[in-house]
Amino acid sequence: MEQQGLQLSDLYTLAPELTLVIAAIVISLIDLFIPKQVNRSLLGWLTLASIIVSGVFVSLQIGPTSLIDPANPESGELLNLLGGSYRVDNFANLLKLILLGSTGLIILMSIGSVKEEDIPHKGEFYYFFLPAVLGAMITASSGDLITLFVGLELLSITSYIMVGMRKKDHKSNEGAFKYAILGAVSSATILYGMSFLYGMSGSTNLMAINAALQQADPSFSALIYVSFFLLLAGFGFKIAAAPFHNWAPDVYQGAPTPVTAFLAVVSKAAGFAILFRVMYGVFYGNSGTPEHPIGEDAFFSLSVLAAIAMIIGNVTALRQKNAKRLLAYSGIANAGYLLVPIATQFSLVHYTNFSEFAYYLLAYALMNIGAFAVLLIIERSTGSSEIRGYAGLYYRAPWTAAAMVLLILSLAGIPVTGGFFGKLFILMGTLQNQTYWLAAIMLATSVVSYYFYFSIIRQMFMRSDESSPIRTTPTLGITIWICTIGTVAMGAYPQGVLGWIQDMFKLTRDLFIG
Amino acid sequence: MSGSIAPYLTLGAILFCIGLYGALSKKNAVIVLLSVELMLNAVNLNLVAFSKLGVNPSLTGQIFSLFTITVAAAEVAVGIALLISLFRNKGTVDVNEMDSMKH
Amino acid sequence: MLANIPILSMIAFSPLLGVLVLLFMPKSQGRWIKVIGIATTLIPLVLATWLYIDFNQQSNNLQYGEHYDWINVPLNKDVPNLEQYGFTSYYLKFSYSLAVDGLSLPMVFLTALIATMAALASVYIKKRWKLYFILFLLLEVGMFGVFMSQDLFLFFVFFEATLIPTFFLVGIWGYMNKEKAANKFLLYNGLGSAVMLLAFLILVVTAGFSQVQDQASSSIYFSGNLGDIVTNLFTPDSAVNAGGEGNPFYMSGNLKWAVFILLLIAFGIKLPILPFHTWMLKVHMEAPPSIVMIHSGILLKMGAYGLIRFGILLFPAEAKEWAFVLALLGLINIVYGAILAFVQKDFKLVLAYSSISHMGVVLLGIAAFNQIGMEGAVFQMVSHGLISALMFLLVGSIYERTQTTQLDKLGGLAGSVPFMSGILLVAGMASLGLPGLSGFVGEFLAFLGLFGSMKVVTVVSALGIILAAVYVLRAVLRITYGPINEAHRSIRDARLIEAIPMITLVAFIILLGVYPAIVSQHLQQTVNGFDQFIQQVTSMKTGG
Amino acid sequence: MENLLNEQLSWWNFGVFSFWAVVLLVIVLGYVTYAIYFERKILGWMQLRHGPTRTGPLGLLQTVADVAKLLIKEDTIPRKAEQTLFKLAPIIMFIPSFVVLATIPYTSSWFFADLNVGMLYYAALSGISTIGVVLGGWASNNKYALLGGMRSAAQMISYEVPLVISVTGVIMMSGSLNMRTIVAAQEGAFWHWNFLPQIVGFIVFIIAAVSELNRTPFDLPEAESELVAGYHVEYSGFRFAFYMLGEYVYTFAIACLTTVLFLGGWHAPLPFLDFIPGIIWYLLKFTLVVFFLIWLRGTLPRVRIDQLMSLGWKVLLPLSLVNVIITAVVIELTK
Amino acid sequence: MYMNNYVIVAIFIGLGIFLPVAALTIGRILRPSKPVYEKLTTYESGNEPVGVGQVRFNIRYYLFALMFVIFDVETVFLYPWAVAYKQLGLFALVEMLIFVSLLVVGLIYAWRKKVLQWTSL
Repeated sequence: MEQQGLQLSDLYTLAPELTLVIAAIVISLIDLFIPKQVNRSLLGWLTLASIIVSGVFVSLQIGPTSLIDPANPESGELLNLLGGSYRVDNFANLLKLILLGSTGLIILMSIGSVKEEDIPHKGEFYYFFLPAVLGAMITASSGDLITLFVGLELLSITSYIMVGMRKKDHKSNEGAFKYAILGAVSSATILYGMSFLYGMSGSTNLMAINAALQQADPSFSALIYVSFFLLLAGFGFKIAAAPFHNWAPDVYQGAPTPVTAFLAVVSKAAGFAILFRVMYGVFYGNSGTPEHPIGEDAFFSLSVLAAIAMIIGNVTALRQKNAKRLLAYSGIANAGYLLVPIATQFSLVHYTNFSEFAYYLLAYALMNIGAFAVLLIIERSTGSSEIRGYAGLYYRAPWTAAAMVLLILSLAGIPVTGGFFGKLFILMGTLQNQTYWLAAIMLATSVVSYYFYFSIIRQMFMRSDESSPIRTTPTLGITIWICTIGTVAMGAYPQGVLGWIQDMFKLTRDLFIG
Repeated sequence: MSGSIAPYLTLGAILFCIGLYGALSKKNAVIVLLSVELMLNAVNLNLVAFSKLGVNPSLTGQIFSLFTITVAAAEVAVGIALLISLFRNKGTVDVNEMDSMKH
Repeated sequence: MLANIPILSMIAFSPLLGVLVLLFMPKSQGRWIKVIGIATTLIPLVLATWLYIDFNQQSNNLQYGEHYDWINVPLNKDVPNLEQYGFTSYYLKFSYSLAVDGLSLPMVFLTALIATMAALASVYIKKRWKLYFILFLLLEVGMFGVFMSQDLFLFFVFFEATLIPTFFLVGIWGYMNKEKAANKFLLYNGLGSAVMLLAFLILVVTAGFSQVQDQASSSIYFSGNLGDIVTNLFTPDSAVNAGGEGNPFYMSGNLKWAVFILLLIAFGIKLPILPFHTWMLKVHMEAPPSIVMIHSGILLKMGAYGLIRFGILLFPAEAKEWAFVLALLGLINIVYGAILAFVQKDFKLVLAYSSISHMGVVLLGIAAFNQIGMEGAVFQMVSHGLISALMFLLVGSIYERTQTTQLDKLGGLAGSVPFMSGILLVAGMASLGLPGLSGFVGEFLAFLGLFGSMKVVTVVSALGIILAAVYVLRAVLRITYGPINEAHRSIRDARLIEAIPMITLVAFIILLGVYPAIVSQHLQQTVNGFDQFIQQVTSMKTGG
Repeated sequence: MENLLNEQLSWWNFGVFSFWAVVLLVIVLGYVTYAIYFERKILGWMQLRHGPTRTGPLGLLQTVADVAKLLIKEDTIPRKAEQTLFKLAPIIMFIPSFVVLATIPYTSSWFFADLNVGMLYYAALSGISTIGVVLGGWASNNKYALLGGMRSAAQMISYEVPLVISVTGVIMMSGSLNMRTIVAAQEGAFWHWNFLPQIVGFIVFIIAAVSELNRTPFDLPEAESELVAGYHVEYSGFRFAFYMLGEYVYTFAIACLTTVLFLGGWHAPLPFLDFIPGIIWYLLKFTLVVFFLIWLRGTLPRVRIDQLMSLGWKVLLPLSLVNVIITAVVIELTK
Repeated sequence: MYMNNYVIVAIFIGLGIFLPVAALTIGRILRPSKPVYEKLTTYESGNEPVGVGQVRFNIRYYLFALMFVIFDVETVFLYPWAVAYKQLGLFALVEMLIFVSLLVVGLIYAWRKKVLQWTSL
């Protein structure tokens, strides 16, 4: 096997990842050696700083020429990192920006907001985000099954621990254990599917697998299906799409709220990143030939998965009384929405599904983190995450309530917000590809979602018990307003973000490897 | 080496199914963890078999299985740690009793 | 005279001035908040009146058009070998595009008028005036936008923009079951807008494209511009109509039908057409009087307006084929509404069902597919807007004094509140279609238009209208005459702030009744244009 | 052996392999018998007493008599014990101790399986014994046994880590996991043997190995004064014998492994001594290691459990890692 | 032949199983069996056994088990690297330094968290 070592010149390309690795180590050592009396918020700020540095490195690399080998830019040759197993293309860079941005906001909202008695190891609470987001970034960048798997597991295993961070709380323990077990089962399922892909191609490189599958013996098509459905089940779990969603509500409820936000946004985004890569790196292009019908069927299965997720997520959310569980189900439904652009393939008039996907993902990240930040305020003041806790929020903290209204409008997909345009672009994509049934389900379930999203608004405005003001911490306030303003800005001027994504992302270069 | 790959794959499938069944249906959390381990080992068996007898035999499969082993170890380590913490708080390892968050 | 200033934007967004001021008012200044709220609604009223006078009645074109690009997203740059398909790039364009014609203009004026009346009627609001007026003014912006938009997307945005304030207004200031009513309102209308969005987006991605040729490149725009869509839909050799399954822009006959039916459902919910009417009863029951005035007076009209603007004018062939179905739906609305209004014990419900009945008339007018029918439909919209606003204003004022709207608890109010009873009688007369009042004109024109094509339907509906006389008189007489409830003997008559909107509305009702030309002369050319257009395109063979 | 290994497998080959395996088993059993005898004798001399003298000439049959006693002794299984696991545990302890021997070469031509992953094979299999210990302790359903078992497991796994890492240096020097190749790489006089260049690794290895064997000074699992007898407190008769057997077979294996990895295997210490057959050198080195183990038992006191753990994790593990790094750097510099 | 080596391993395993089975079977024939109640009681230095034998034991055993799992598995990566080290370049050294230093960080972490201290818990 031809294996290519890492060159020193590649270090710059890997700077975002390396920053995180070094930061994780340094901050953990600092945590170990500074005395107990020192406020651990310091570590939170350091973590945030390292996230920002990493983000700066990513944004320095992102650009229309990002994949060109920096060693000899004239040649125009594509950068081949680690034998093609690591791809720093704009697909990855865009997702990394979203991942890092989301993590940064989540850390920002946790600083000074997490209660000491709740989480005994505050230092770890902060810097554990680093390996987790690193795993997510590796997943987004991987061009190889092994890299992909390692990144995914780095993310998953760190998440298990973060969910169980409230050591004394048995809900947290329970959620973490469930997550760990089911996560491990799903990892095993993914691996099992990958093992067949490897067996049929003799390689773990996505591009090589794609090429091998196209020439594979027709008698293998059953195995291809098996591996596809195993992968689908595993990834379905990671993105919490119904019917593989059962873990999500319990885990979300058990986890500390910032971690819940992390799971809902970053973990999910990473799962989608892989799904996108694998679907278009491995299975796309295998359609057309009668011996290998998997392509069409694969995308159709995704559509069905999306439909089920939208329906179950939104319908089950109707019954929830706990805001975290509600947001969990909302996340399941959103997984459905995000699956739609992946399931909607390219066609002549529809070549933009990545930008639709990335746009909605960004909107989803902003509105969800904002919502969780508001929930954190509620939890701090009432001590529980029941929806009842929102009662009279408008009279107790009018500005927070106003922000929450905007976030909810976005979640529900009401104009003019980022969430609305995200759904709108996705819808247009499906309609351009004439998948009317999926569009109809998407719209109908969105309407169902109005009910439970607005139940929070009802609490905030129509049920008032008291009017004693609620205090928010500055970090929470900043987080909420960054998210809200971002959401609204994405609604008011959607072409800004979308156009930029379109500028950065080049289909042939960033998705079809090589 | 010549030889058929079918027996390996069959064994792998059987192991995987037993593991999956165990992971989803057993009451004792420790057994659940063991079942997960069984699933991962089924994968390793597959990978190693493919690396020797697959369509294009290559070493990659064995490397992959090394990673799988490592990750499985980490996963189970975390699983056990969480289980201990749960056991300290609830005093049980019965999966059926983990139902404090139902709606 | 007004052509050089963005008069439509000024009308539509002038309420935002009030919002801005109110945002910085302290909550404690209750009185000033009310004053500013009411005063703000006067600005669009004045501007709308000016616009109404300035409008060129001789033209059937859109007037006072304003057009700015809003959303302009490059959809793709790197499709491999894009050139071989004849274009180099494509864009998604939604524009901020406003204009009015003879159909929108009366609606705009009605909105301005009723908004002011409702703002005056907000005296019944007892708490949180600041939030109330902010939401109220936002709602007004949305309503203006709906009637002015010339872009599908913009229309949708404004349509949704009316949804959220109404939800809050009903949910916070309503009566006992306010939350239930707000929910029901939200879900039904949300469903309506979702269906509408689906239909619109199908239109955008098929009929909404246009090709722009530069020197070297040619690009495709998808846009929601109504004009573009109309052009594409009715050009026989455009990609929408020509070309087969392989053409992504092609609209098959089935697809056209599907979109038409989606639009019918979407606006039918708002109108409301019969099976979708339950939400509207709840809102009429629970919402505060000023909001019911807006709701019944204008929001319902948005359904009818949308149905005409998009359902009928974009799919005239399909609509004409379904003329009988539309008529039948109208008939059902009329008869069902009338019968149920007759048996109600609550005055609010009587009015709610009568609204259903009256909106049926609009459907009938549309189903006639001729100029007279259409004129009748629009006239009915305006007239019902005025009448129902007046009615609910009265309901509010009566409830304010008696704390009930149950018919069997009311009675003999003529003795204690003669002024209000008088107004109630006038409103009742208008509602049952007494000649000389505005209700008569709309119904008469609608029936007249329909009679030529569907005689049986017309006759049966006319019988339904007679029922209206029965239930209106029953309710109105029950309230004004008969034995008086002792508790109501000493209630006081209308205050000045209540009397102003009552008198204004009555004045308009009478004005329209005796001088209908004040509306119809604006309407005539436009409706005539519609009629010609429908004749022309249905005779032309388009689509599959 | 080499030729047979390269032939096509046949019943004849199989028979030959089996025969030699049985021979090795017999040798090992004989070794165990007399290792115990010599241990007692040597300890006796060190403590100025005689050791066994009565059974047979010079007490040579003492261990044989002990085995016979164990064989006919009643085998009690406590009522509360987990019957199946209780019976299985000693066997689980014994099997890997014998199976690891398959990969050990004795001279350049006397060896059994010539595995190219020999060292890994050894490390992997020897770990299984821990399970036997823990199971035995747990299945006894006795507090002493359980504690002994747990301690033993903790100790074994703690020292397994430095043990396997300390070998890494040797592997780097020879570039192979194959035991024969490792010995071949130590060709030449004794300063070519690994124990000098790999002195850190060697020390770590020896200490960890002693601990792995649960021998003094690391015999805490069996600490009579604290735990009665450790994990096998409930065992008697031949089941107990298999625990003992397993432990002594491990001393055999570790002695072999030390010889092979660090002491140059069958190579003569100085080139002119080559005329003496390799097996003699091998046996000498082997005996030296065994003697060293017995010697330790005679001289050192037992450590405390916290000292034991600290030593393993805080000293040996970092040392072994340092050894890996030093070896790597030196190899890189001298290349 | 490659396979022959494993045949030998199999033979060793067979013998390893055979010996205890045979010995225990012979023992069963030879030895007496006179179980009485006292003889089958759990041994607790002559006292009546109290409670169950399988008590909850200290958490530290688990911690050591976890540590073992982590470090032992890392050696899986060290061994192949060590075998191939001479053929690899300087970069292999650097990579291994990174790897080992990560391990050391893990060890320091455990150390500072007092996991390695037997009496800490």
